[in-house]
Parts: sequence; structure tokens; C-alpha cells
Amino acid sequence: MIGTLFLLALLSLVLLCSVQVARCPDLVHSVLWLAVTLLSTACVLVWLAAPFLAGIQIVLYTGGVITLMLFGVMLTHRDATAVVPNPIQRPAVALVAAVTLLAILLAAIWRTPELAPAAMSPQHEVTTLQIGQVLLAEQLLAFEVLSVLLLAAMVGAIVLSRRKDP
Amino acid sequence: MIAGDLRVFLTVSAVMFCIGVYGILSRRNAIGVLLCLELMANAVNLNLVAFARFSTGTMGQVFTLFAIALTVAEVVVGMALVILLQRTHRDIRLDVAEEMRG
Amino acid sequence: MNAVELAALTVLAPLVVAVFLIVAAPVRRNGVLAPGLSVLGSLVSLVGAGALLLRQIFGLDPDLTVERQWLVAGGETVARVGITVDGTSAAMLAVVTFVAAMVQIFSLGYLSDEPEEDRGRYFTWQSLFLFSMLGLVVSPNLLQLFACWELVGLCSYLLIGYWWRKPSAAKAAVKAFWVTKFADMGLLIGLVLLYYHTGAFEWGPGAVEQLAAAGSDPEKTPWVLPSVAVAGLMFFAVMGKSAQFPLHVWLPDAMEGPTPVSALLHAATMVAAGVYLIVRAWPLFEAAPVVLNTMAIVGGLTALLAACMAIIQTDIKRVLAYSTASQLGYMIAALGAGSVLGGFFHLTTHAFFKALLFLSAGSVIHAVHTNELSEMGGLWKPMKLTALAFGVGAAALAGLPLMSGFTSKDLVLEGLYKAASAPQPVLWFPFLACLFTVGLTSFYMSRVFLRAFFGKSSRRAYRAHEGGWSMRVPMMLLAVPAVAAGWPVATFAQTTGLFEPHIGLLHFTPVGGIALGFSVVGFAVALMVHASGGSGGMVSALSPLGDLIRLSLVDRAYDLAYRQALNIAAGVGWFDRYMVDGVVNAIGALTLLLGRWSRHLQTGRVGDYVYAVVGGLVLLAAWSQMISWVVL
Amino acid sequence: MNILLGPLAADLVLVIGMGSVLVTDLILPPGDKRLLGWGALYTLLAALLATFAMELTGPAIFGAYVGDPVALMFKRVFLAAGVLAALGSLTQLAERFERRQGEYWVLLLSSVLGMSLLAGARDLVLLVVCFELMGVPLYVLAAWARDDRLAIEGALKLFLLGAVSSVTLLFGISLLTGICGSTMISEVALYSREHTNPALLLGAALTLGGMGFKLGVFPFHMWVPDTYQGSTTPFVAFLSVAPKAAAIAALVRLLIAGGNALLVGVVPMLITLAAATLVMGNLLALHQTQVKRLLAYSGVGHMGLLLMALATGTELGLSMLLFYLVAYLFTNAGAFLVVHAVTGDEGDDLALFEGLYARSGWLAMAMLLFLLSLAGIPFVVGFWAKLYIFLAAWAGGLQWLVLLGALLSVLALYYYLRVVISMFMRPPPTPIEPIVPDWGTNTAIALCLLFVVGMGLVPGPFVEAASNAAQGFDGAIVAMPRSTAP
Repeated sequence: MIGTLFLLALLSLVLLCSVQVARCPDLVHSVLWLAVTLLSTACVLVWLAAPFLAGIQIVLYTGGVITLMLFGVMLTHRDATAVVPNPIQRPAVALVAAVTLLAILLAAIWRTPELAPAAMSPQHEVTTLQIGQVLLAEQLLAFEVLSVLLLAAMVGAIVLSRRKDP
Repeated sequence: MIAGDLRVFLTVSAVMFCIGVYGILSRRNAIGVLLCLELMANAVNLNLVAFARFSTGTMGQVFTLFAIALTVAEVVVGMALVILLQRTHRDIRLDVAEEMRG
Repeated sequence: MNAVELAALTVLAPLVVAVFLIVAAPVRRNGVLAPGLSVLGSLVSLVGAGALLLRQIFGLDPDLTVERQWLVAGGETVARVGITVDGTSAAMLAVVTFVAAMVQIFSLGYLSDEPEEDRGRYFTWQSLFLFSMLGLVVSPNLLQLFACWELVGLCSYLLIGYWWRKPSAAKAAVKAFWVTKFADMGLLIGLVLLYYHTGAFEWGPGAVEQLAAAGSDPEKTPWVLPSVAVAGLMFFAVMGKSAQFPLHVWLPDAMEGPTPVSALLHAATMVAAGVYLIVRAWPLFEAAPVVLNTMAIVGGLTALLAACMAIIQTDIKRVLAYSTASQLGYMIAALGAGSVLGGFFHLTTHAFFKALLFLSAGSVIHAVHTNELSEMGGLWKPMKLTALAFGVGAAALAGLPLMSGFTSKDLVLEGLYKAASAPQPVLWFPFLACLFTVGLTSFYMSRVFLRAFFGKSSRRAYRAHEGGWSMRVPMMLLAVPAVAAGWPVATFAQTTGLFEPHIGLLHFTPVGGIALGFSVVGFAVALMVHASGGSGGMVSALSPLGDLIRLSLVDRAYDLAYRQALNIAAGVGWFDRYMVDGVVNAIGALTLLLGRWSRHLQTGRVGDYVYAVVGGLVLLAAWSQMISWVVL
Repeated sequence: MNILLGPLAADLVLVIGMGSVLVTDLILPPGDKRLLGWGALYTLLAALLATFAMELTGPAIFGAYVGDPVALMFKRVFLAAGVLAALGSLTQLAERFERRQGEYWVLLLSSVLGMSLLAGARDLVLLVVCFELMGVPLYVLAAWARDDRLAIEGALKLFLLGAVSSVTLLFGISLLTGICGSTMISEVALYSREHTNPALLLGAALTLGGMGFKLGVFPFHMWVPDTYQGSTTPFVAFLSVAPKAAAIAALVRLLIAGGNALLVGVVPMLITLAAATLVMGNLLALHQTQVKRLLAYSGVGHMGLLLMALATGTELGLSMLLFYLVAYLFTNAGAFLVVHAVTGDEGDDLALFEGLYARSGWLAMAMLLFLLSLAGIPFVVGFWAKLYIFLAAWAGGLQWLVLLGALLSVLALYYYLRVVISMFMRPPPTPIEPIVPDWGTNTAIALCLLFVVGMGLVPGPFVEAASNAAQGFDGAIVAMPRSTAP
């Protein structure tokens, strides 16, 4: 019971922070709200028996991405004062579009009688070992491709953002 | 009971996804849009892990791992582009880039 | 050389020339070599085709089709490419190559003032044009025919737009291409349909049987029988290519091209392709009587309306253009009435005399530098040869006895009459329309002839003179078949295997007699109109005849008929200009407007683009849920 | 399994070549960077050659990958597009971006690698990762002219819409895998054959939307003209062909494999998208005065035809789709390469094409043939491609789409002819300056021309190859119930 309440609180927190990301008028605040969202999502991941992923989420997202975002904010707003503006346009239209999409998504999810193939028996906790085994067996090719992708992304980011070519 | 229902997580994920959609539609600052894209990606991760819990198991979690990495790669390149935008247009509001049309 | 090698030589000679000219730019830019090569190519074709025709006439070669696999998919042959040699194709080859060779020789003189490079371009397209028409003629199946058909359209586009410095020329070229291409889509869909039902692109009786079988299959039967659909779609394409009402709108505008191009286009290549398609694919059409009846009616209507429009034109080329549409109406009507011989024979004779008419018109235009009839007159003195050539052509077109046009027109009318009294009451309309058109034709041709060559000499006429040998010789050569092509009609029938009862030179049927009567009346009226408008050498000589006709009662009748007819013709012209043409233009303008309007969607703002993507996603997602509603 | 000739031989060549270029770039002194282009070109050529020596295999690497003939065919398309783009870029890079050559080739090769692996992906994880490996380098390459405002704008549009689409794609695929309980496409197909449900269809719709972005179908096409206009033209020759073919490859794997189960629900969506794309692409192209934008919109229209073939879901449809892609590759890449040769870096206004015939007869003739092929006029390959799509679609029960497509191809003539009129029927600017393209571009154009004309005259072997490939497709094609159309 307490667990359920805790989960509900956690999920509400995730959503509330998300809303803040989307409507906060200060860009730096938005970034920080995103950090909180990602952290609380990590907690949900733990609840969903994915502690390894939660760790990755914290290290990669909250650590890497948020830092990157802050870097970006600072690089592009060097002369900014306390508040970095993050303006909003046509909020009503955007809201209508988002709500329509949400209605369709929810309708699809709730109209589907069985959402998962097996009898809904929650799986056991997935260990890091299992993840590693899948990574190096079934998903070996994808794993290798991913490394090439990260390399390409790195090369691309460097070549775009460096000021002068060597 | 709620904790054991896949739909709850999917619903939360869908809501987060749509908040992200609202964000990318309404934000004018390029970095603001990137943040909301992050939100959408996070919704995808939540979706994947929830499914991993209830049906796909290890494979689902591995998929999530890949999804996280993919998002990071995209964001890195995106941020580089935003910095370039700042350099060429002296501004990162998206409506400065509207020279080509029709 | 056997027949197929000969045919291959005939077809490929212009292609070799065209490809060589396209590839070898220095030769193409040479003002002597390029035309020379092109003419050489067409002469080789002419010799080949002539030999082929002679061998067919004397029965030395059996009908022969040589095919190669063109397309193999999944172990089964989808399409073939090849050459068919039989009486029909040999006759058509001979006509096409003869006219094309004459036109090209004529062009040597006609375009002698043009820049060398432009001339090279012109002759390159000419050769390509000839090749595509010859390829069409020898096609053993519908696919190859369609491919060549499209190429013919493309080349005519390039040639009509030859004088690109005139904006009207470029516009006319686009219009011609657009309208015919629109019609071609009928052929394309027909092709797809044919393949869908028969698994091949053949047009023989086998395909007809399969189509009929598909039509009787209760599972497959759509809202229209496959045989009717295929034939109908093909006829739609013919309407575009052979300028049948209301898709004739491109033809008058196509006069913007050089006159020799018009000669080729109107006589032997572009417009002839449509009629030839019907002759070739006759089994497909024969199996669809509804389409045949429609053809007859459309043909009759076109013959009548185009003749009306020809009456009120003041541009010599436009008169000829409308007369082409009118004569094509005859052919289509004859085919619709089931008289393949009539339609095809009229196609061949028409090719000769229409080419002759255009070339002599070109000679006139070359001499006086205008198309306007009102600025001509009195050209008989300086240009006797041209006048004679034009006169022969006009007489053939009007169907005077002993001329080629007489025999073929007689066959057409007779075919229509027989079919109408078969009895198919529907066909009385095309018969009467065609009969009446004989009078109109005779009237407007006489009018043009009289106005251009007789009457008061215009200022321009004093300076006019005949062109060089390259312009005179083709006219003289073309005049021969324009007169005599009608004589060997029995041989023609025998060679092409299209027999019809009682054919012979100058067989004088009642129908022919009435037609001749109409023709004489038309001529007389033209004479009177001319006499009342001005006086000139020949008219004064014939004035007693005019006086006779102008006697009281006849005069009244003439006045009534002539003025009324002119009014009607003006009305038809108005309808054509503002309604039919207007509709075509309006559709074009509306589409362009839509295009302009839709560009507002592409605002250039990233924010709006994201909206578009999200909107698309929302619609797709909603669509998927609606589908799930239906499916589940 | 012989790894050298196994299903991944071409991809191995690409990886090795890419690594070598990356490392050599660090070693080479700044003046000699031109060598890198040669390295990349040879890598692509070697990989292309390798595809002809490869053995066909069934599912390999734990079932994640398959080397079936369809994958092979797609690989050749991607590699050929890479070769053409590389040939076109060589001189431009050496002259304009001399100091950034190494990165360009690494990114180009990695994008081709992503596509090439995508062609055989049987696993959704691999499919998504390859999709991204293809896409991320494109964002960077689109912004290659870093100082050009238009390039940055185009790249930004490409990136933003691309990022939205890939997140959507991931969301859709997460639904698919979650509901079906597996990441294997065959398993997804198996499950969806028995249980169609709203969430599954939603997943399919979102996936289709995500792919639709790369394909550039209406209304996901918004980036297409702007990015084409802003980017360097040889790269556009690649961008306009290869990623679209890759998205088609992914859709083919996802929808047609395993008995069309997903396809049955998706067909109405495909038809709607195809019709909307056909109409809007052609309408938007009508008034373009920039050649790249004109070709961009015409490309959008062509995607409608591809979707039409895909929507048939038959073996015939698949084979015609493959043939069409090969035809489209050479035609479209050729057209863009001519644009590159004519305009260089001066923008792409139609006015630059005026009197091209007098300035370079070769380029004008080549462009004429490419445009005719795009318009579907006979004796160049576009005619067959269009005809086959129509044949397949008619047999597949999409008659009204065929009618629509035929009508719109008449409309398309209008804007193709505008270019022809400019080239042949307008006076060139005086004094007449002849255009002499660099040898790389010339070679690439000649290659394209060879195929456009050659396949137009002798289409047989290529059609045969396409239909054989379709027959050997991994995952049986089961006849689908006709007319699920609305």
C-alpha cells in the first residue's frame, strides 16, 4: 500500500517536472527541471526492476546530457543576465495538438485488451550479467554499430563546432 | 494493484511524450526544443522499461540501453548545430531561420 | 536482304543519324553536314520502304513478325520488341518515309536563313521524329507502339517549339505536349488493363478472347467490360493524338512551328499515329461495338466542326490545320463504321495531298513572309509552280474526280452509308455530317486558293518569287501521288488485305455523285464570294458561271445559305475558342493556381514544419485507431 | 561461415575503409588530404564489388541479420549512391573544404554503413540503431558549408524534424516490441497475425510516421526542399536517393516480412500517404524557380509512387519497387550532379540554366534525358519504372491510385519542361561561357547516363534481377486479401 502510494507520488513528480520543463520561462530552470525529471524517472526505473538502467540514466542523461545542455546555454548566451529567456509561442494551438495526440495514445492503450503476449506475470529482476550476455550475443551487431554511431556523432560534433579547421 | 498494471506506466509515458510534443511545438528557443525532445526520449525509455518489466524482459532493457545511447548521439550533434546557428545567425531562436520557403 | 532486314534498315537509318548527330556535336553544328546526313538517312529509309512495299505488292514476302524478348521477369516474357512486316505496315512505311524525305529536302531550302546550329538541332529532331514514327509503324505489340508513341509526342514538342524566340511557339509546344500527353494516359491505362487481363501486350484475336473471358468471369467483372474499357481508353489516346473534338485544341496552336514541321506533323507522323493505331489494333476495337459507334460520332462531329472553323480562319496555315482535323474526323468516322479500308486509305492519300498543301503554303509563306491571307493575293503570276501544286492539293482535298482524295473520300462515305443503312441509325449522323463537310471543304479550299493566288496583287506579292530547287522538287514529286495515289486502290486493298466489295477506279456510286454535287456547289459559292469581293485573272474568266449562279433565286438562296453558314461557322469558332479551348486553359490555370496556393503551406518557419510533422502524426495515429475500429 | 564472403563482407570493407580514412587523416599533412577522397571512393567501390562476390545467407548473427537477395539489392543501391556522391564531391571538397575532407568521408562512409546494415536487419534494435547511424551523419553533412546561412538553416530543419521523427519512431517501435514481446521482426509479424489490436496499430502508425520523415512523404516532407537548397549539391545527390531507399528497405522488412500481418492494417495509411504525397509533391513543384527545390518536390512526388508499390504488398509490388529504386537512384542522382556541374556554388536558380545547350551541349543533353526519365518518357528507364509500378498497383487492386498517378504525371511534365525550355529554348547570357565540369562529376554523370539509357533500352536483366530478389525475400510474401482500401 505504501509502496503504491510512493509510486504514485513518484509518477506525479515525474509528470509535474516534465510540465515545468515545457513551460518554464527561464531556460536554465528548464534544464534543471529536466534534471529532476530524469532523476525521478531513474527512480521509476528502479521500481521497474531495472537498476542497471537507472544507473545509466543517471550517469549518461543526468550527468552527460544535462551538462551538455548547460554548456550549450552558456555558449550561446554569454552576455545573458540572470534569466535566459525561453519564450513560448502559440501555446493554445500547441496544447490542442498535444492533447489530441494524448487522447489518441490513451485510447489506444486503454482499448487494447491484452497489452503483453504472455500472461501478465512480472518478470524477474534483470541482472547486469544478463544484459551483458544479450549485448554480446543477440545484439552483438547492433552493439558494434552503436559504437560506430557514437564515433560518427563525435566526429560530427567536433567538425561542426570547432571554430577553425586545422 | 496499480503498481502491477502495465497501463499505468504506459499512461505516464504517453503523458510525458505529449508534454514533450507540447514543448517542441511551443518553444522558440532551440535549446528549449532540445530539452523537450529529451523529454520525449525519456518517455520512450520509460515505455521500453515498463514493457521489459511485463513482457520483453532482458531484451527490452537492452533496447532501452540502445535508445539512451541513440538519444545522446542525436543531442550531441543537435547541440553542435545550435552553436553553429548562434555563430551564423547571432541568435538561437528558431524563427531566425526562415529564409527558404515556398 | 530479307524483308525483316530491309525493314530494320528502314527503321534504324534515321535513328543512327539522330544518335550520331546528338553525340557528335561538331557535326551537328555544321550547317551542311547535319542536314545532309539527315536527308541521307531519310532517303535510305525511303529506298528501304519502297523496296519493301514493292515486294509486298508482288507477294514476294509472306507476312512476317520477328520479335526479341525485351523484358523477362520471373522466367516469363513480359514484353517483346520486334518488327512486323505485312501489307499494312509496308504501305504505311512507304507513305511516312516518302513524305518525311520530301519534307526534309524542302526544309533545306525553307530554313536556309536560319543559324547553322539551330538547323542542326532541327534536323536532329527530324531524324529522331522519323525513327519514332517508323518504330511505331512496325510495332508488333502495344507496348512498343506506346513507347514510340510517346517519343513521337516528345519530338513534335521539340519541333513545334523550334522557334523558341517566339513565346507563343514555346507555349504552343507545351500545350501540344500537355494535351496529347493527357490523352496518352488513356493508352497507358489501357495498356496496364490489357496486361492485367491477358498477361501480354498483344492485340491479336487471342487477346480479344482473353478479354472477353475476363469480362464473363463473374468474380472479376467490374462496372465496364474489359474489352470496352481497353478499346475506349485507347480511343481516348487516339482522340488526343489525332486531334478529335474536343481534344483537338493543340492542333491549331501547333502551327507555331516551322511549316515543314506542320507538313510532317499533319500528314504522316503525329496525327497519323492515332488512326494507324486503330488500324493495327483493329481486333481490339472490333470487339467493342460501343466504342466503334462513339468513334463514328466523334469523327463525324470533328469533321463538321473543324470544317466550320476552317471557313473563318484568316491564317493560311490555320485553315490547313483545321482541315487536317476535319479529314482526321473522316478517317475516324470510317473506322467507327467498320470500314478499315476507307479509314486507312484516306490516311495514305491525305498524307500526300496534305503534305503537298503544307509545303506549297510554306513556299508561299517563305516568299511573302506572312501567314495572313489578307496580305496575299495575286501570287499566281510570280509563283506558278506553287500555285499549281497548291491547286492540285486543294483539288485532291476537295475530292475532285481523278484526284486521290476522290477515291478515298468516296470509300469513307460509302462505308458510312452502308453501315448506317445496315441498319445502324446512329450512324446516319456521321454520314450526313461528312457528306455536308464535303461541300464545306470544297468551299474553304477554293476560297484560300482564290484569295492567295488570284485577285488583287498585294504589295508583298510583287516581291515574291519561287524558292530554290530544294523547295520546288519536293512539291513536284508530292504532286504525283496527290493525284495518282487513288488509282491503285484495288492493289492497295489487296496488299493490305483489307478487301471491300466493289472497289475500283471511278466507280460512280450514288453516294459519290451526291458528294461530288456538294463539292461543286462549295466551289461555286467560293467563286461567287471571291467574285463579289474582288476580281482577278481566273475569276473573270469564269465570271459567266458566276453570273449564271447569281441569277435571282439562286442568288437569294446563296445569300441566305452563305450568310447563315458564315454565322454558324463564326458561332462554332467562338465556341471552340472560348469554350473548348477555354476549358482546357481554365483547367491548366486552376492547377497552377492550386500549385501557387499550396506553396503557402511551406512557410519556411521551423516551428510550422514541426507543426506539420506533429499534425501528420496525429492524423496517422487517428487514422490507425479508426482502422482498428473497423478491423476489430 | 566464411566471414570474408559472408553476409557482412561489404560492411566489413566499409568499416575498415572508414577506420583507415579516420586514421590516415591524422597522419597526412594538410596539403595531401585529397588522398582521403580516393581512399573513400575505393572503399565504396570495393564494397560494391564485394556485394557481387557475397554468398546469400539466411538469418545470421543470432537471427538479427539476413543476407537475402533483397538486402543485397538495397546494399548495391546505397553503395552506388555513395560512389556517385563521392565522385561528385571529390573536386568540390578539395577546393572548397580542403581542411575538412577526412571528416566528410568518415561521415559519408558511416552513413552508407548504416544503410547497408539496415538493409538486412531482422531485429528491431539493429534496425533502429542502423537507422540512426544513417541519419546522424546526414545532419552534419547537410551543414557542411558551415559559413552559409542557408546551409545551417537547412541542416537545422533536417535535424529538428529528424529528431522528432526518430523519437516518434522509437516510441512506435517500443509499442510494437512490447506488445509482441520480442524485438525480432519475424516474431512481431507472427504475433500480429493473430492479435491485431489498437495499440499495435498505433505503434505501426507511429513507426510509419517516423520512417515517413526520411522518405519525405507529405506532410513529413517539409525539410526536403530547404535542406536540398542549403546543402552542397553532390551531397544532395546522395541525400535525395540513399536515405529514402533505406527507409523503404526498413519498411519492406517491417511490413512485408512474415505474411503481411502488419501491412493489412497499414495499407489504408499507406494509400492515404501515397495519394497525399503524389498530389502535394507535384503541386508544390509547379511554381519552383530553383532547380534543386523543383527536383526536391518532384522527388516527393516519386515517393508517392514508391508507397503505392509498397501498399500492394505483393511479390510483384516488391520487385517493381526494387526496380524503381534502381531507376530513381541513377536518374535523380544524375540530375542533381548536373545541377552541381552547372551551378557550382552559385545557388540553383533556373536562370542559371538558360541557354545551357549553348554552353555545354553534353550537360544539357544529359539533363534532358534525366528529366525525361523522371517524367517517364520512353526509352529512358523512368518510363519502365513508372509503367511497372502502375502494372503492379493495378494488379494489387489500387486502380484509383494508378489513375491519380497517371494524371499527376501529366502535371509533372509541366515543371520538367520548364527546365527543358530554359536549357534549350532560352538565349544564354552573353558572352557565352562554356561550362567544363570537373572530371569526377563528369564521370558520375556519364555513369548515371549509361544506366538511365541502358536500362531504358534493355530493362530486361534488371527487372529479372529485381524479381529474382523479390522471390528470395526473407519471410514469405503471403497473398493479402484484396481491397482493404477505404
